Amino acid sequence: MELLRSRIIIGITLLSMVLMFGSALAQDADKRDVLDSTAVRVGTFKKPVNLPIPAQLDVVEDSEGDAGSSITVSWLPSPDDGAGKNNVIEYQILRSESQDGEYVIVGSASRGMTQFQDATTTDGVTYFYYVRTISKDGGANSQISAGIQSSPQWFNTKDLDTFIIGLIICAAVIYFIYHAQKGKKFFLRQIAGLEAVDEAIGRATEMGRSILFIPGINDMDDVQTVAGITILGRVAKTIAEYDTKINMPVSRSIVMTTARETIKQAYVAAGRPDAYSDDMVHYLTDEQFGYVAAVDGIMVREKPATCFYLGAFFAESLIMAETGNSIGAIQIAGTAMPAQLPFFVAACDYTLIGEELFAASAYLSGEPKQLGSLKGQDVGKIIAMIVILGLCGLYTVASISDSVSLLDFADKIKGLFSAS
Amino acid sequence: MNGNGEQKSLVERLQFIDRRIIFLFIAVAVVLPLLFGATLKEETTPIVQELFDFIEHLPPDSRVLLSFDYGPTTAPEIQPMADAIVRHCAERDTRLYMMAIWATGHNLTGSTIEETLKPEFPGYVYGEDYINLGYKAGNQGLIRLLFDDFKRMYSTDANGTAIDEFPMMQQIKNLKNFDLIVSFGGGFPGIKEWVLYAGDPGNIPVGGGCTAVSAPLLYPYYPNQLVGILGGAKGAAEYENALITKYPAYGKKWMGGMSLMMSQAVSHVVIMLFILFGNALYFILRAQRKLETGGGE
Amino acid sequence: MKRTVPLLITFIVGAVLILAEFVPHEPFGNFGEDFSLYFDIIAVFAFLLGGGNLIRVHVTKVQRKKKDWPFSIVTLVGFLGMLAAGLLKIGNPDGIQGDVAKLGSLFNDLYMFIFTPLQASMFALLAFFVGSASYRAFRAKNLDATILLVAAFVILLGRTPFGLWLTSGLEGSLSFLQIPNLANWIMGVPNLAGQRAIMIGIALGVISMSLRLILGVERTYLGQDNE
Amino acid sequence: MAARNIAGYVVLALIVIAFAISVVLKGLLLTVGAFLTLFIFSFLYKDNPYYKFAEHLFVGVSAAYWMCMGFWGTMVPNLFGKLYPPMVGGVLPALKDNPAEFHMVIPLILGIMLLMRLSSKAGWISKWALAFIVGTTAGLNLVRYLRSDFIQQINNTALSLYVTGATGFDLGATVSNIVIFIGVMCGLIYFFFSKEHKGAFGVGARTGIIVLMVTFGASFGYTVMARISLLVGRMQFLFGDWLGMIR
Repeated sequence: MELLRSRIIIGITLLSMVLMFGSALAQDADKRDVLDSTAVRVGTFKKPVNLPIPAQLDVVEDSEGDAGSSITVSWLPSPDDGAGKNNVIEYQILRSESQDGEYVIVGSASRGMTQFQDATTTDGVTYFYYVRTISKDGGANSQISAGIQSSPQWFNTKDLDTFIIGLIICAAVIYFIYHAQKGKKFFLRQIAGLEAVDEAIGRATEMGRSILFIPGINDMDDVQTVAGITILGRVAKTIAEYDTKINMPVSRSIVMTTARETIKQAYVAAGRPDAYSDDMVHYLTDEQFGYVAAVDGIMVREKPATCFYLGAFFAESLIMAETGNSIGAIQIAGTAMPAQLPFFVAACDYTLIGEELFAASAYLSGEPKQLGSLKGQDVGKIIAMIVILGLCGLYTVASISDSVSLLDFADKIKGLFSAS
Repeated sequence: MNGNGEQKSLVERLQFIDRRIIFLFIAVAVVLPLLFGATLKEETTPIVQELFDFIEHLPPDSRVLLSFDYGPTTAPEIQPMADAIVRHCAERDTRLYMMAIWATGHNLTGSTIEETLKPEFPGYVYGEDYINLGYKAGNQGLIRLLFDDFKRMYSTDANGTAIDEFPMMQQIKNLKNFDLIVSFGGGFPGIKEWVLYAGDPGNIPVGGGCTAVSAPLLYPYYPNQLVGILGGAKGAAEYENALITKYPAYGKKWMGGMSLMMSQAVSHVVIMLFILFGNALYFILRAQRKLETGGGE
Repeated sequence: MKRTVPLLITFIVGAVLILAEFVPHEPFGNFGEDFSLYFDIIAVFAFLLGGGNLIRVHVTKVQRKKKDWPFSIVTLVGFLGMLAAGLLKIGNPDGIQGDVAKLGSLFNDLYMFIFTPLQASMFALLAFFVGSASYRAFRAKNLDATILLVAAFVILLGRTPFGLWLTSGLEGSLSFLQIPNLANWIMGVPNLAGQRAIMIGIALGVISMSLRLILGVERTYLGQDNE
Repeated sequence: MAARNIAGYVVLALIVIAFAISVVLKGLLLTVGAFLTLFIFSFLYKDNPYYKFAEHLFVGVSAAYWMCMGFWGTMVPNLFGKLYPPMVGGVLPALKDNPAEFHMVIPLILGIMLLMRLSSKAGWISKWALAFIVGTTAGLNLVRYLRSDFIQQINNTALSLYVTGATGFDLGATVSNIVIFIGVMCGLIYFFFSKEHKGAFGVGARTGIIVLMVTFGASFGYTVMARISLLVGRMQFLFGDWLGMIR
C-alpha cells in the first residue's frame, strides 16, 4: 500500500514534469513566430545639429516567460554613447496607446544599457514605443515601433535550464530512494565524529554523569532540526542499552513532543519502557538568550560528560561551546549554519560540517530511503564538478589560444547554466 | 592535574583564570578608545566601491528600494550604512522606497527618515521622492509575492494611506520596476533572500550592507549576483570614506562607522593576544604533562 | 486520516509552488502568489501561538509558585503592557489610524527604551564571550584548527591599521603580502571557494530534503504518533 | 545569611538612588534604557536578580512586539482587509471600498488550526497547518536553492585558469582563479559520500578540508569583528548618549 502510493506520486510527478517540458518546447516554437511577425527593426535617422545621434530601436516584444503585463524594448546604442562630443546621459523610453497619440515616459536607462522592461502594461492593449537619447544638449528620438501587446505565457522558457537540471537531480534522488527501498545496498564513507558517538556515550556512563543533547533552536520546519532529531534516535538507542542519563532542554514545543516520542521509542525497542521518563526532554523558552542562559546554568551545575549540539544554531553556539569546553566535556557538534561552524570547529572535539550533518542523520538512522537520497545528492555533485571542469577547461584553452570563436562557444555553454 | 597536587603551577592558574578578568580586558579595550574619540584613516575596497559607483551612476529619479532588514541589536553596525546610502541616494536625486521585512526594521526606517533624510534633505517630498512602506510579515515569502505584485501586500503605506494616491507609486507594479534593491540585512531573512527571490529570478541589481557575521557568506554572490556588499562596521566606514572623497561637504562628524573603528582595532589586538597567550599556556602545559608521564604517548 | 491529510497538503502545496515557478500563466502564477500570502498570514498566527505558549508557561509558574516565580510576573506584565500599547495604539499622535510604531506613541517609546537596549545588550554580551573563548577554548589542537586560527589571525589583523604598519615594508612586487591585501585575498579567493562548496552541498541537501518532504518520504516533522 | 541580605538591600538602595538622580538629569526613558543595559551586563559578574529581571522583561516585551507588528502589519490589512474590507474601514479607510477576496478564508482556517496546538485534545489538527508551512517552504526552497546556490554558483565558477590582462599574462589573477577552481572542486569532493576518501580522491578531500578551514577562519575573524561592533555600539550609548562623556 505504502509502496504503491509512493510509486503513484513519483509517477504523477515525473509525468507532470515531462508535460511541462513538452509545453516549454512548444512555447519556444510559438515564440519564434511571434518574434518574426511583430519584431520591429527601424532604420537610421539623420543627425540634427548639436543633438546626439539617436539610438535605433532593435526589438520590441512581449517579455518572455512571464505572467503578462510586460513588454521588453531593446535598442542599438547611439554612436555617441560613451564616445564622441555629444556624450549620452541616458535613454528615455516613451509609450503611447495609439501611434500618433500622446507619448509619456515610462522609464529610463543609464548610458551603456540597451534594454528596458516596461512592466506596467495591461495585457491585450496595443502599445507603441520609441526611445529618446538624451545628452546635455537635448534629446533625439528613434523611430516609433509597430503596435505590440503583452500576454502571459504557459512556460517560463528562460528557466528551461533550471527546469532540466532540477529534473535530473530530482530524478536521481527518487531513483536511488526507490532502489534503496527495494533493498539495494549503497556504500557510504565514514564520517569523522560518528565513530566517536558511542565512545562518548560510554564515557558518560563510566563517569556516571549525564549526556546533554541540544537540537538547535529552530522548529521542526528546519531541515537541520529534523536531522538532529534523527541522530537523537540513534543516540537514544545506545543510552537505553547502557542506562545512561540524558538531559535534553529544548526551545520549541513541537521539538519537545517529537524528541520525547523518539526517545520513548528507543526505550521500548530496548525492552525497558519503564526506564523512560518525560523529564528527559523539557521545554525552556522560545527566546534565544533566555534559552542559552538556562542551558549554560544546566551545564555548570550538572557537568555533563558529553555534549551534543546538532541542529540549527545562531549566536548561542559560541556560548555553549565555550562553557562546554570549560567544564571539560567531550563535545560533538554539527550544523549547516556556516557562520557558526568556526566556533564549533575551534572549540569542539568533533564537528559535522554542513551537508555532513544531513549525511550523518541518514547514516545513523540506517533508513534506506535516507541513504538513497544521499546517493542522489552525490549525482548533483558529479554534475557540478563535470560542468565546472568542462567550462574552466574551455575558457582556459580559449584564453591560451586567444580564440574568439572558442570563447563565444564557452559563453554559450555557460549561458545554459545561469539563474536568470 | 599537576603531579604534586597541593600547589597549582602559575601556568595552570593562568589557564583557569577567572573569566571576569578577561571580560574586564575586553571592556577596557572598547571603552578607552571611545572616550579619546580617536579615528582611523580608511581605504575603500573594491567590493564597497562598486556599490558606491553603481549608485553614483544612477540617473536622477531612478527607483531605489531600500529594505531595512535589521534590528536594534545589529544597528551599531548597520545604521551607519543605512545613513550613508540614504545620503548618497538623496544626493543623486533618486526616489527612495523604504520597507522592512524585519518587524524591528520598521522603527529604524522611521528614525532614519526623521534623523537623516528630513533634516539634511528638506527638499525631499513624501510620496514624490520618498515613501515609508512599513513592515510586512512573511520573510522570503513576502519577497516572492512582491516580485509578482507589489501592491498586493503594500496596499497602503506605513501610515495607512492608499498606495495609489502617491505619484511615485504609480509606475510600480512589481519588483522589476526598481533600478536597484538595497537590503540592510542583519541576518535571516536578508540580502541572501533578496538575491534568491528577487535579484536572480528578475535580473534586478541587488546590493546591500550586512553584519560582519554574514559578510563571508555573501562573497560567493559577488560580483555576478550582488553589485557590492558593505560588511560590518568596516564596510560602513569604507562607504563613508568613499562618500567623503566624492562629497567633501560631509565632514567626519557625520560618520558613524568611522567612529567605531578605533575601538574595533584595539579589541581585535586584545583578542589576538588572548588566542596567542591561551595557546602558549596550552602548549606549555602539554609539554609539562608529557615530561611527567615520561614523555611519548 | 490524521497523517494522510497533512501529507496530502504538503504534497499539493509543494508541487503547485514548484509548478508556479515555471508556469507564469494563470492560474499557476497566481497560486504561487496566493500561497505565499497565506504563508505570511499563518506566520502571524505562529506569533500568536508563541504568545499563547508564553502566557501558559508563566501563569503555571506563578500558580505553582515554582522557582523564581516572581520573575514570571515581570514577563507577564512586560508582555501584556507592550501588547496593550501596540494593539490599542496608546498615545499615538494619529489615533487608531496611525502607524503602530509612530514616533511619540507609547509603543515606540517602549520599543526604543526597553526593547532596544535589552536586545542590543544581550548581543553585546557575546563580545565578552568571544574574548573568554579565545583565551580558553580556541586551541591549535591539530593541523586543521591551526589553519583556522592562522586564517582568522590574518583577517583580524588585516581589518586593523596594525596589519599595514607591520608589513608596510613589503612594497612593489611583494605588496600582495601586505596583511590587508592578504586579508582581502583570503576573503575573495579561498573563503569564496570554500563557501561555494558548502553552498552547493547545502543546496543539494535542501533540494533532496524538500523533495522527500513533498513526496511524503520524510515525515519526522509530523511526529511519531498514530503510526 | 543576614549579612548577605543587608548587602542586597544596600545595593538595591544605591541603584534606586542612582536611578532617581539619572531620571532628574537625563529623563525617564534614557535612564530606563541605560539601567536595563547595565542589568544585562551584570550577568558577566554573576547571575543575579537584576539580570533575571531584565531577562524576563525581555522575553515578555519581545513576544508582544512581534505580535503587534504582525497584527497591524499583516493581519489587519491582508487578512481582515481582504476578507471583509468594511471591517477595517475605521482603521484603514483606504481599503474600505476594495472588493472582498473570499479565498482568504483558507489562511484564516489554517491559522486557527495552528492555534489548536494549545489544546491537548485537538492538538493534532495543528499538523495540517504545519503541513502547509512545510509544503510552502519545501516548494519555494527547492527551486530557489537550485537556481541561486547550485546553478548560479556553478556559473560563477566557470573561470579561465590562464588570465591575460592589458599587459599580458596576469600571474596574480591566474593563481587566484586556480585556487578558486581547486577549492570548489576539492570542497565538493570532501562532501562526496558514496565513495571512500582514498588515493587521489583522498588527497582531494584532504585539500578540501584545508580550504574549508581557511573559510572558517575568515568567518571567525568577521564574526569577532561583528560582536565587537555591537559592544562598541552599546558603550557609545552608555558613555555617549547617557553619561555624555564622548566628544
